[in-house]
Order: sequence, then structure tokens, then C-alpha cells
Amino acid sequence: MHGISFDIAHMLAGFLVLASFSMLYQVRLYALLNVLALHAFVLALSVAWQAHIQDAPHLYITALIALGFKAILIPWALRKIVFRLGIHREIEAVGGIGPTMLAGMALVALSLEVMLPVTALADPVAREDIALALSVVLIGLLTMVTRRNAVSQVVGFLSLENGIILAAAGARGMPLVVEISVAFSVLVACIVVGIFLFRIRERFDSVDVGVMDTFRGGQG
Amino acid sequence: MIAPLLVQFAQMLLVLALAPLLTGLVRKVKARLQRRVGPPLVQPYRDLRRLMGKDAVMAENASWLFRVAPYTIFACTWVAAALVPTFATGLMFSWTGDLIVVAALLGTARFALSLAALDIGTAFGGIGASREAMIASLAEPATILIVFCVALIAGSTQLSNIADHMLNAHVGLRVSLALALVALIVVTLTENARIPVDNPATHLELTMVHEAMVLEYSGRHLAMIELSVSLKLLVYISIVACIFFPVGLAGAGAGPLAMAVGAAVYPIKLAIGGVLLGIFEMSIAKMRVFRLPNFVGAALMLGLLGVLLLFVSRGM
Amino acid sequence: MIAIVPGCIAILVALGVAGAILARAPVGRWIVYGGCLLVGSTSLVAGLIAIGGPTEHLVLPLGVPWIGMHLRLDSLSGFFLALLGLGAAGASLFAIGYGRHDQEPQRILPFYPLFLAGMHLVLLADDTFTFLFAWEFMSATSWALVVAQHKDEGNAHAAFVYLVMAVFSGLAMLLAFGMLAGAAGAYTFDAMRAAHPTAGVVAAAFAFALIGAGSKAGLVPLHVWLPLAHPAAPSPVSALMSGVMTKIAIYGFVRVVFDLLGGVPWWAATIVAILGGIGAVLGVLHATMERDLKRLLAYSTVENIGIVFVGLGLAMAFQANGFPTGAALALTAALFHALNHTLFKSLLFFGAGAVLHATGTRDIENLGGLIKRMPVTAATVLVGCFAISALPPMNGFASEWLIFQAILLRPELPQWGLKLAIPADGALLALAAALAAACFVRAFGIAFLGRPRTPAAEQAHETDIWSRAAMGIFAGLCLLTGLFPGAIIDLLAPVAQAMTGARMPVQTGDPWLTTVPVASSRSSYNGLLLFLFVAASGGLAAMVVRRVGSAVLRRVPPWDCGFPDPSPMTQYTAASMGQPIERVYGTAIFRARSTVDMPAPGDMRPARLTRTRSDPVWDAVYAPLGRCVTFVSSHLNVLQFLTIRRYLGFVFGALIVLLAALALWQ
Amino acid sequence: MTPDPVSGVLWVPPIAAALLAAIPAYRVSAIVNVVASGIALMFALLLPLADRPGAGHLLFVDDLNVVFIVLNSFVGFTASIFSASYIEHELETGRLAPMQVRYYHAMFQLMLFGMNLALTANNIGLMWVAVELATLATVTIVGLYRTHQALEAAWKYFILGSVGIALALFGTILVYLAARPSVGEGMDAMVWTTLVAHAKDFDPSLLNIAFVFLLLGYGTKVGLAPLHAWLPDAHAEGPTPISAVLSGLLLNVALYALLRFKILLTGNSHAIAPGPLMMGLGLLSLLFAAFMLYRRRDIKRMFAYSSIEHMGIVVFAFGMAGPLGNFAGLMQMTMHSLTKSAIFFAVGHLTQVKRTQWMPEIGGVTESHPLLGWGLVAGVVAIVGLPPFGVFMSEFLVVSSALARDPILAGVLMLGLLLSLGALLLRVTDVAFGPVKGPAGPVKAAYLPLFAHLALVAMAGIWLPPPIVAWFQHVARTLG
Repeated sequence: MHGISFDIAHMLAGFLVLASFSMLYQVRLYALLNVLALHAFVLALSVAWQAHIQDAPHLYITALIALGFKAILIPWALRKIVFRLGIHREIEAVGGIGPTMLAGMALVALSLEVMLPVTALADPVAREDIALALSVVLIGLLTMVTRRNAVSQVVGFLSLENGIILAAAGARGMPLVVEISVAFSVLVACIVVGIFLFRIRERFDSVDVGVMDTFRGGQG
Repeated sequence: MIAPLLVQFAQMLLVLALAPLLTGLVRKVKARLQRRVGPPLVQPYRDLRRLMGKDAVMAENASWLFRVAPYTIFACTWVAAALVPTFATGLMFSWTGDLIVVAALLGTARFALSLAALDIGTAFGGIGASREAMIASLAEPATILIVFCVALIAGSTQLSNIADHMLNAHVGLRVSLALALVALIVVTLTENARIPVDNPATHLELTMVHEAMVLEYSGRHLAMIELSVSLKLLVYISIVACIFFPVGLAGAGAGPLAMAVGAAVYPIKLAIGGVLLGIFEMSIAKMRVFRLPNFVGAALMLGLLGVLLLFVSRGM
Repeated sequence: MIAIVPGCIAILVALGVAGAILARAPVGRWIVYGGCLLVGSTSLVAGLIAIGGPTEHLVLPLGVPWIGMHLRLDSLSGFFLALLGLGAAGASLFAIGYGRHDQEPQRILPFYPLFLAGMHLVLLADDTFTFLFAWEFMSATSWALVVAQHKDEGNAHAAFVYLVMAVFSGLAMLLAFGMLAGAAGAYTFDAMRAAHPTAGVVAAAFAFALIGAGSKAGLVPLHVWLPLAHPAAPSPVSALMSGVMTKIAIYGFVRVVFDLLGGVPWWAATIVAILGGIGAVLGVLHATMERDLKRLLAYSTVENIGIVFVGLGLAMAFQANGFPTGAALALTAALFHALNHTLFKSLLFFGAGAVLHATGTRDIENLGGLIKRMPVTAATVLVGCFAISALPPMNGFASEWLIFQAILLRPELPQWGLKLAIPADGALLALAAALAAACFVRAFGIAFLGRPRTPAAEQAHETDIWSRAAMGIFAGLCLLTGLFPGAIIDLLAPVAQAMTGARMPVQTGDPWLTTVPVASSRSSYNGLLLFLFVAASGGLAAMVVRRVGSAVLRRVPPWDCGFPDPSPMTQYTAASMGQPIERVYGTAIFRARSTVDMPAPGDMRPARLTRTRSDPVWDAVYAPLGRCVTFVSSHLNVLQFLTIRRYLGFVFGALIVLLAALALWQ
Repeated sequence: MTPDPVSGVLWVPPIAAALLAAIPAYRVSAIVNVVASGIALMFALLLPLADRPGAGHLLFVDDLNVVFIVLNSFVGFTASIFSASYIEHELETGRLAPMQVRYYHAMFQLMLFGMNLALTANNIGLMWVAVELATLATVTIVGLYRTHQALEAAWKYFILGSVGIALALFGTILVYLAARPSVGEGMDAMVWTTLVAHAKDFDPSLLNIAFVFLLLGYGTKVGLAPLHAWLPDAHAEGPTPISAVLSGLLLNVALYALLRFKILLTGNSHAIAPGPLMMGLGLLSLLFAAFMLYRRRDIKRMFAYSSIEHMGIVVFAFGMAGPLGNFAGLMQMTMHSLTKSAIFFAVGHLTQVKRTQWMPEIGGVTESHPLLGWGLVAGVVAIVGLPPFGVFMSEFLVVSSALARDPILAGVLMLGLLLSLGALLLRVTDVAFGPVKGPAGPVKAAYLPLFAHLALVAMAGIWLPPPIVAWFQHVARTLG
């Protein structure tokens, strides 16, 4: 029974990494938000599949949150923000798309490399599952670091978080997964609301009230 | 007990008696070399007597220090002279102080004189004191290094022991001793304010050092200072004689005959020293003040070289 | 016996608290300084007894819990305890009178006794923690005292430099002890004594002890804080800092090198001796050019510390070559000079304090003629000047003479380094002594002699009775220790015995109380007799001259070579007094420069002479270090103003680096 | 029947938070705040004496967390006293509106709750949740002033904190994964006491990766360089009581979490030694903060950097481990909490009376406000590690045990200590001494917390009560 179910789980995780890569590849905000929705959707599928094979019904809630909140609500809200704040539609990437992709590759390799000696997870497939989750986390962080645009940074954070949820869901029998995903959703909501409230257009730091562009963490 | 005491006192009186004569001799030699007749040899004694007889005239704002200084200077110089073997080595109180103490006593005298020079608050006193300090800052270490040189060879800093060692042991010719002698001569010229360092006969403000310090003195105070100056010259020549030419010195516990020989040889040594000094002074010109460091510094370097040689190799 | 000292410390701490509470009440001064006077006297007596007494131990349940506070009173700490007690008693006596003029006693009274308490504890400490605790406590409390007169310009900066250097010295000492402790981490000194360190450990421990104690004592090139901090403190505290605290540092050095290490290789001795010699000359040269009276004294402290270190270096050299009697001579000489320095430097700082209070200035260019208005101060300071200039029959001469004897003792030491260092030291010491005389002629002459240069100096008044008493006692002690150096040498015999395994010959048995360091055929010195001789000859001369010649004294206006000038401004100034020496030595060493700005003929503006000099050590070591810190910090400071994205980049980078390291490690 | 102290410590703050959210009158709420903190402190003080309940699935009490809880409650209590007078002044000057104060008080207690929960949690998941709760509560208070700087500081704190949260969670999941094979699925694999018992059987590689994530995740909260960026701004822009609590408590709580996982790693002989990593990060933080201190002009930001420096030392000490290293770390942490919060108490009143945090505009405070000024000076003397204060003893222990281990490390440590001492002194000298700058009006200050802390720190430097020593030593041994 293990063979096929793990293969599917594995494949879904692989899709998630792929979705992360395509995030790195995007140069337009709306497209990026679409990819985000796809990312969350794949996550929802993946979590649901885990719920199925682990026979853990509570994971379905997590999957639902992923679907409803992350795949639909957040991308919609971000789209609104982009529209309302008149944010530039193109993503300013640090270091260009190509090198970022290469860095993403390196991160995946690194994740596999550090996970390789892990023997505790008897099934090598599960091990790679975690390795893929790690890749998603790292790529999410990479997205945050290499994108100058606040919205795309939120997207990066979301994909990072998706990786974590993936890992949590993949960890058989892990308690509190639902609570964690709820907590994270609240966190993300706070960030999105914050962006909207503070009218953060370009960067996370420029809490734009006009004069404060010069201020960056105080001079003293 | 009594005899050494007598010898000691004889020595003290002898140096006191001979000191003005030595000054007179140097002056006479210089005058003769200048084809002048010059003052008689005893002129310094007359000067002293005349100065003592006069009233002391002192600036209104002079403090007690100004009055005490001449006696201090004189006492220090005299005690220093008492510690230097002149005709006999076994002086009763020679163990009171060694060669370093002698040098330091002269330093005390200089300290007192410099302070006295500053006491009135005139510009000349300051000129003299500051130049004196600069010169002394080189001459004193040179003296100490000469002492080191000699002490390392003789194994003692006591002048009596040094003289005995030089007299009796086979010291032979030594490079460091030669260096020390040259250095000591330079120091002697410097410390006694002789040409080329200073001109004891000048009152030209740009050049004078020692005379600038005593400008304000008169009467008996000036007499004490003049006498100290003479004594100082005698001390230095005696030191040179006692270390480098100890011929004729009566040893410790020597009989009256040896004493007599010593007492006879000593004035001859002084005379030779005086004449040589006079000749030297006449054959050289006074230096500019800021060339002096080179001159005195040379003595310091020679002394250091001598000591270094002794440290590195005992044979030098 | 030993229990007395912790008692003293407890009383001092209590006095500190009392000082904090009673600071503004006049009685506070009496209680604090009076109490310190009593405690100081007690320590003096206790120390004197302890020098010859047995070594005592005491463990208190304080400090690091499982170690406890180990205290030990032996001959070495006994000697320094006596020195501390003496200095403390003198300074407190002085302060009883002087403290009346303190503007803000609440900044002084609480810290003064605590400072003394810290110094007491250093001397007794027998484990690393207690030692460093006391060492840093001493620094911290004295820092508070340095910053007491915080409104004067530069004092705050001085205090800052001081504390940084003091903590630096503490850390270096900690490194030294850490080296001795080894991997086992021994904390008690007994364990360190028992250990057999390797050559490398000895070298490292020595180096750190030299840096640590040297920077606390003011050894060149670690002296830069000293001329800033000592003058900034109130005068009794300056006296304590210069006169006593630097000795505590020397105690630390002796404790580590002679006691805990039990001997160091010859190259270490060479380093110490050379640094000491250079320090002596550099210090006094600075002093000669200084016009701030207290700073001048502070620089002179640098000089005297150099002299003490020369003595210590010689002792180390002799010890390294298995020549304990020589080591005993040199060590005795060094410690004797340390004692002497306590005496005359305290005295001179008292005098400087009295002058400062009487005239409101420390700049000797604004003084003059004080000998008439402050006769007692002038006379005692004159004694101090004689003593510090190493002139017989004062104590400074006696100890320097002993050091010279040590230099001459054994020229056949085998190592080339010592062969060069020891004679060079002789020259440097002689140079320092001569320059010291020049320096103090200038200081005393300009400040006390001549005519008053300012109205303040003209209206100066003699200081109070307590201060005069303190100065008088110390002047008397300067003379007494100069006249009877043999007594001090004998007093130091147990210390030398404990540290070097040998002692100097017994002095008190010699006829006429003569001092014979090695053998009478080698050298001897009798300060008492010399003094009597000089006094008798001088008296005799005066008597005879007045009898034979005229005894009349006429007072007239100054002659001045025929240029009588009423203005005191035409007197020689301190600057011009120092100019020849500055020109000879300063041009090369301090890059001293004088530039004259001479107006064109007809121009009414005054001509200006600008003089500059710089401290070579500061320029070569401290300024680059400061620039280095500034450089690094200003470049790092960019990190304060980054965007969140970049900060996230750091997190990301750290994560990647750690994961990569993990991958590699596996 | 005496109430269970654990429940007391845990439930007093949230009840008080709810109450405070309901009370509009600020005077009453300030008193309630103090009283609630005081009750929590009393419960905390009962903890070491009371019988300990067995370790449950969620909560437990052992010697280690009791140290933290007592310290936490004590500083929380004194900070609430300080906060009362601080907030009163803020209301008078109109910097805060009553509504904000209400919110502030509620959040204050909520934060205490979060921290106490994190400390008593026996479940790594619960601990994570609690740390995040405390963090989020502080985020909202940091932005309390609603000035641009405050909002931006809060935002920065929030974003960096969120990433830290995520990393820590990922690490927690990995620990669970590592534990699952030997402990079994479900809650048991997240219960700390169970985890420790089975740590030796865990997969080392997975533990290693987990520790990297936990180190960075919780390290962000500890304020270790290079993860520190939120810390100086949060300290500088938030209300000063919160700066005191941040430095004195929140950093400790994050450190506590880190220590728990360190014990786990030490229990597994095949995993990497966590020590060197912690020592490295500790030294980096120390040196970095030391250099950063030189360019500070904002007094609160400066002391925030000093907190980074001290957390570096603490982490270094725990990294060295061994009975001595751990003892030193515990003591350094305790001393730092007490001293730093005392400093912030003094700084808080000073900045209020001087109406600026900009040091060049503050001067001569020992003259204008002797008690506050000398309190500040004493605090700085203590924090830079000078006797007679306790920081000296703990730094002595840290340095000397580093010396016994590796003199080079000790040398670097000393360099950092000296550099930071220089920087702090340089600035504080100008603030405390010299001519008076800035307004010199009278100040209504709460001196008790300030001097109580200083007195405790001074006493600790001279004499530590034997029971505390024995306790700390026991804890140090359990830390491995």
C-alpha cells in the first residue's frame, strides 16, 4: 500500500517545488499571484492526500484552510492591494532571474545533501519528502530576499510557510498541525493588513507616510 | 683614630687653600698666552677677601632660599672635595660616599644655584638656569657612565679603592679607560663652565650660562660662590688625577713620609692640570649654545661606549 | 594579625556608605577622612609587623562560592600594606584640611574610602577572583574620583581613557593568571605556586603580567592614561593614585613574576629593564616640557615607575642567572624606590593641591613667588623636589644609588641582551636623574620663586594646618629615609628573602649606620654623615664668613644686569625654561616644533609663538588603534540602516552557511 | 489548601490581562498591573519551595525553568512598578492616550503570560506557540507610540520575527520527525521530558538540521548577530518599560527554548556538538555589538546593542557548557536581566525628563538628577563588568573557563568586552558628567525598582547565598 501512496505524496511535493521555482521565474506581479494560488492549491492537495493516507481527518481542515485562505483569499487580497496602492506591476529582482534560478537549484541540492544521511525515516521516499519541504522553505526565503517588492516578499513568505505546512503534514501523527496552520494564517493576514495599512509600496521598510523615506531604523 | 681624622681635616683645609690658587694659575696661564701680564696668582684670594668685606646687596624680593643657597653650594662642593683623595687614599670619611655621591653632591650644588638664579625673577637668571639644566642633563649622565667605567674596572665605586686599584693592580692600558678619560675631560670643561662650553670671564648675555645665574649675588654670598667655583674645578682635576694619575698617592694606612710625598706631588698635579686647562682654553673658541649638546653628548657616548665595552668584554 | 586587614576593609566600606549619606554635612568630611587616617595608620602598623611576621592565611565565604575569598598576608604584601597605609594616612590627613574646599564632596567622599578598600584587598588577595575583583574595584572607584571634578574640561575624557586602560590591565592580568592556572583552571595562588609551568606558559604569563601590571603602573608604552587621569582627580586622590596605586600595580607584577612564576628567563628581564629605562627618560622629558603642575608630577610618576621597573628587571636578570644576592639587592633597591616615590610624590601632590587651592590654577606660567606667601608649602615642596631629583642626602638618591650599585654588581652576565641592556639602563637612569633635576628646578623655580605672574599668585595664602602637617610629616620622612636607608634595607630583608631566596647584608650593625650594599670595599654610602657634614660645613662657612667679613645685608631693587624692569611678565617663563631641553631632546622624540608668527613691521598685532609636541607612543600605538576601531565601527554601522530585505538576507545567509557547513561536516 | 503555584504563575497574568482590558481608569489599571505582577511573583517564589507536580503532556516544572520563572516574575514585577510612574508621565505629557494605556496594560500581562507559558511548557509545540504569543504581544506594544519610527520598528520586528517563527517551527517539526521512530507518533513525540529520555536514539542528522533551524529561529528572538536587526529598533522605539522587559525577559525566554533543544542535542552523542555553534554565534554577536556601540547616539538603542552583546556572552557561556560554563551562563543571564532592566528604568525617567533619547542633547545628569544619574552610572559600571557588581563575577567565570579551554577564544572574548566597555563608557561619561544639558526639572521617578535591582546585583558580586549557588550548580549540571 505504501508504494503508490508515497509516490503520489512525493509527486505532489515535487509539484510544490516546481511551483516555487516558477515563483522565482515570474517577473509580473499578477502572474506571481497566480502562481501563489497554484502553490497553495498544490499544498492543499498534498495535505489532503496526507490526511487520506495517514487517516488523519484533522488534516483535511488544514487542507481546507490552505485552499480557501491561501489559494483564494490571500491572492485576491493582494491583487486588491496591488490595484489600490497602484503598485508597479513588474517585479524588481535582485541579481536577475537567471542567477536566482541557479541559486534555487543549489538550494534544492543543498536540501537533498543535508537530508541524505538521515536514516530515521525508514522510507527513503519520506526522507525526500522532507527534503523537498526544506527546498520549498529555502526557496521561499530566497524569494523574500531577492524581491524588492513588498507583495512579492509576502508571496515568498507564504511559500515558505507552505513548505512548513507540507513538512508538518508529512510528519505522521504530528499534533497541533491544524492549530499551527491557523496561527500562520493569522500571521499572514496580519502582514497583509499591515501592508495595506502602512501603504507599503515598494519595500517592507518604507512605511510610507511621505517624510519617512529617509528614516531607516533610526540614525542613532 | 686621631691620625686619620687629622689627615681628613688636613685634606679639607688643603683643598680649600689650594682652590683659589688653581683658579689664579689658570687665569695667569691664559693671560700669559694672550701676552698679557695678568693678575698675580694670589689675586683670587684678594678678590675673596674684598668680597667678604663688602656689604651683601640683595634684591628686595629675594627669599630665604637666595641667602641659604651660597652656603649650601659651598658646603656641598667642599664636602665633595673632602671625599676625593688628593694626597692620600685612606681618608677617614671616604666611605661616607663614593664617586656617585661626589657627582650627586655637585648636582645638589647646581640644583641650589639654579634655584637661586630663579629666585629674583629676572630674565638673566632664567637664561642661566635653563641652559645650565640642559647642559647638566647631558654632563651628569656622562659623569655617571665614567664612574661606571672606572668602577667596573676597579670593582668598586669608592674613590679610595679605585685609586688603590689603579695604583697597585696591573690595570694596563685599556680602551675603555681612555674613553673614560676623554669623556671626563669634556665633563670637567663642561661642569666648570670653561671654554668652549662657557666663558667664565664673559658677561655677554647671549653666551653666558654660569655667570647669568650669579648676576644678582654680591658681597659675601658672591664670595662663597666664587670659592665654590674654584673648589669645583679643583675637585674635577683631583678626580682626574686620582683615577688616572694616582702616582704618589699615599695608600691606606701609609706613614707620614708617604703622606708628605703625596702632599708634595698633589700640587704639582694640580698645576699641570691648571696649565693644560689654560692652554686648552686659549686654543679653542667658545661654542654656540645649541652646539653644546653635540660636544657634551659626545662625552656621554664615549662613556656609554666604554661601559658597553666593559660589559661585553672584560679585557677592554 | 591578618584579620585586622579585612576589618580595615570593612570599616572603609562602611566609611564609604557614611560618606554617601553624610556627603553634604561638614561632619562627613571629618568622619570619612578621619576614619581613613586611622585605618591607614592601622594598616601601616599591621604591614610593618607583617613584614617580619609569619605568612598568614584566611578564607572568607565571599566571592566565587566554591572557591571562597582567599587572603594571605606575607612579607611582600606586608611591605606594600605598610606603604599603602602610609600613603593613605598622609593623604587622609591632607584631605581633612583640603577637603573643606571641595565643591562637590558628595562626588568624593563615598569613593575615597572604597578606593582605599580596593587597594587593601589587592594586597591580600590570594586567588584570581579576589585579586581581579579588588584590582578592578580599585580602578572603578578611582575612576569615579577622577571624574569627580567632571566640569573641568578634559576630565571626563581622561577618566574614560583611564578606565579603559585599567580594565585592559585587569584583563591582561586575568590572562596571566589564566596561563598559570592551566587547563585545570586553578584559582588559588597556592595552586599556581605549586604548579610547574612549561617555558611557553611562563613566557605568556610573564608577558601578560607585564602588560597588565605595566599598564596599571604607567610603564611606557602603556602610560598614556596616567598623565591624563592623575591630575584630573582631587589632589589627595592624585597623591594616592600616583603615590600608592601605581605601587599596587608593581606589587601585582612582583607577586606574579617573583612569587607565582618563581623566576623568568633572561629575555624577560631584558624587556623589563629596557622598557623601564625608556620609560624613565620619556616620562621625565615629558615632565620637563609640561606646564600643568599636576600633569608634570604625573609624568614624573611615569619616570619613577620606569626606575622601579629597571630595578625589577635587574632582579629578574640576576635571578635568571642564579645570582640571588644580586637579585636581592636589585629588588630591595626597586622596592625602596617605590617607597620613596610614595613619599615624595604624595608630598608633591599635596603641595600642588595647596597651590591649586591657593591660586586656582595648575598652570605654572601663572604662578611665581609663592615661597613668600606659602612658606611652609614651599619649604616642604622644596624637600620633595630635592628628593625626587635624586640628590643626596634625600631618599630618592639612596634608592637610585642602590640601583646603580646593582647595575655595577655583575657585568659578566652571559646573555647578550643583558650585556647591552644593563649598561644602557645605567645611561638612561643617569639621564633621567639629571633631567628630573632640571624638571624640578623648573617646576619649583617658576611656581614658587621669582615674582608673582598673576594677581592670583600674588594673593595666594598659606594652606591649612592639616595640609601643612601632612606635608611636613612627609617631608620629614623623605629626609629620614634618606638619612637612614639601612633601616629600610633591613626592613625589606624578609621580602627579598621570600622573593629571591637571599637578602642584602644586615645594615644596622655597620658603624655610623653606613649603607653597604655588598661589601665595604665595593661601595658604601652614609646619608646621615653626609648630611651632618654638609650642614656643619655650611654652618661653619656662614659663621666664619659673617665673623670675618661683613654681616650687613642691604635690600635694593634687583640688578638684572642693569635692566631693572618692573613687570613680572619679563621673567623667564616655564616654556622658555624648558626650551633648551625641548630643543635638544624634543625635536627628535616628540616632534616638538616652534613656529613664530611675526607680524610685518608696522603691523600692530602681537607676534605669536606656537609650540607643538606629540607623544610618540600615542601617535604610534593608540591613535592607530583608535582609528582602527573607528574605521571598523563606521563601516559596520552601515548595518544599522539596511532594509528589511537585507536583514532577511542575513538570516537566509546564516541558514545557508550553517546548512552547508552541516552538509560538509557530514 | 494552598493554590498550585504553577497554575498561579500561569493564570494570574491572563486573568489580569482580561481585567485590564476592561478597566478604563489608568490609575486603577496601573495598580492592578502592579498587583497582578506581584501576585505572580509570589507564586513564582513559592515554586522552588512547593512540591512539583509530575511532568504532564503540556506543562512541567524543573530546576531550570524555575530559575527563569522567578527571574521573569521578579523583573516583570519591578518593571510594572516602573511602568506605573513611566506611563503616568506619558499620559501627562500627552504622548499616550488613555485608550492606548489600557491596551498597553493588557498586552503587558499577555506578554507575561506568553513568557510564563513558554517557560513552563513541556511540549515543544506549546513552547513555540507561547514564544510567538509573547513576541506578537510585544510587537504591538513596540508600535504603541504610533510614531513613524515606532511603527517601522514594530514592522521590522514583526517581519523578522515571523521568519524566525517559521524557522523555529520547521526545526520543531524536524525534532518531531527525529523523535517519532523511537518515541512513537502523537503528542508523546513532542513532550520534552520524553524527548530527553530518548534523545540518544534519535537520528543525529535530522537533529542536526533541526538544531540549525531552531538556533536561527529562536536565535532571532535572542538577538544574536546577524539575526539581531529587529532588536535595537524595538528597544529604542517602544515604551521604556517594554525595552526593560524585552532585554530582561523576552531574550531570556528565547534563550531558554534554545537551551532546551541544546540539552536534547547534547543527549545524542552522534549529533553535532551544539556548543561550538553557539560559541561562534555568541562571539560574533559580542564583537559585532561592541563595534556597533561606538556609533550610537540614541541612548536606548545603545543599551539595546549592549543587550545583544550580553546575550552573545551568555550564549557563548552556555556553548562552552560544563558545570562552570553553564553556571557562568546562568549567572551572566540573571545579572544581565537585572542590570539591564535597571538601566532602562533609569534611562526611561531620564529620557522623559530630558524629552529626548538623543545622547548629544543629554548631559550632566549626575548633576541635575543625582539619584537617577548615579543609578545610571552604577548600572553602566555594572553592565560593563566592573566590580563590585555581579556581572563582574559572571564575566570572570565566563572568561576564566574560556581561558582554561582555549586562550585564543578567551582573547577574542576579552577584546569584545573591552571594546564594548569603551563604547559604553565613552557615551555615558558625556551623558552623566560634564555640564548639564537638556531640561533639569524635577522628576517623579520610581527609584525602588532601579536601586533594588542594583543592590541585588551588587550583592551577587560579593556574596551569593549558598542555596542559590547550590541550585544554580544543580541546574548547571543538568544542562550538561
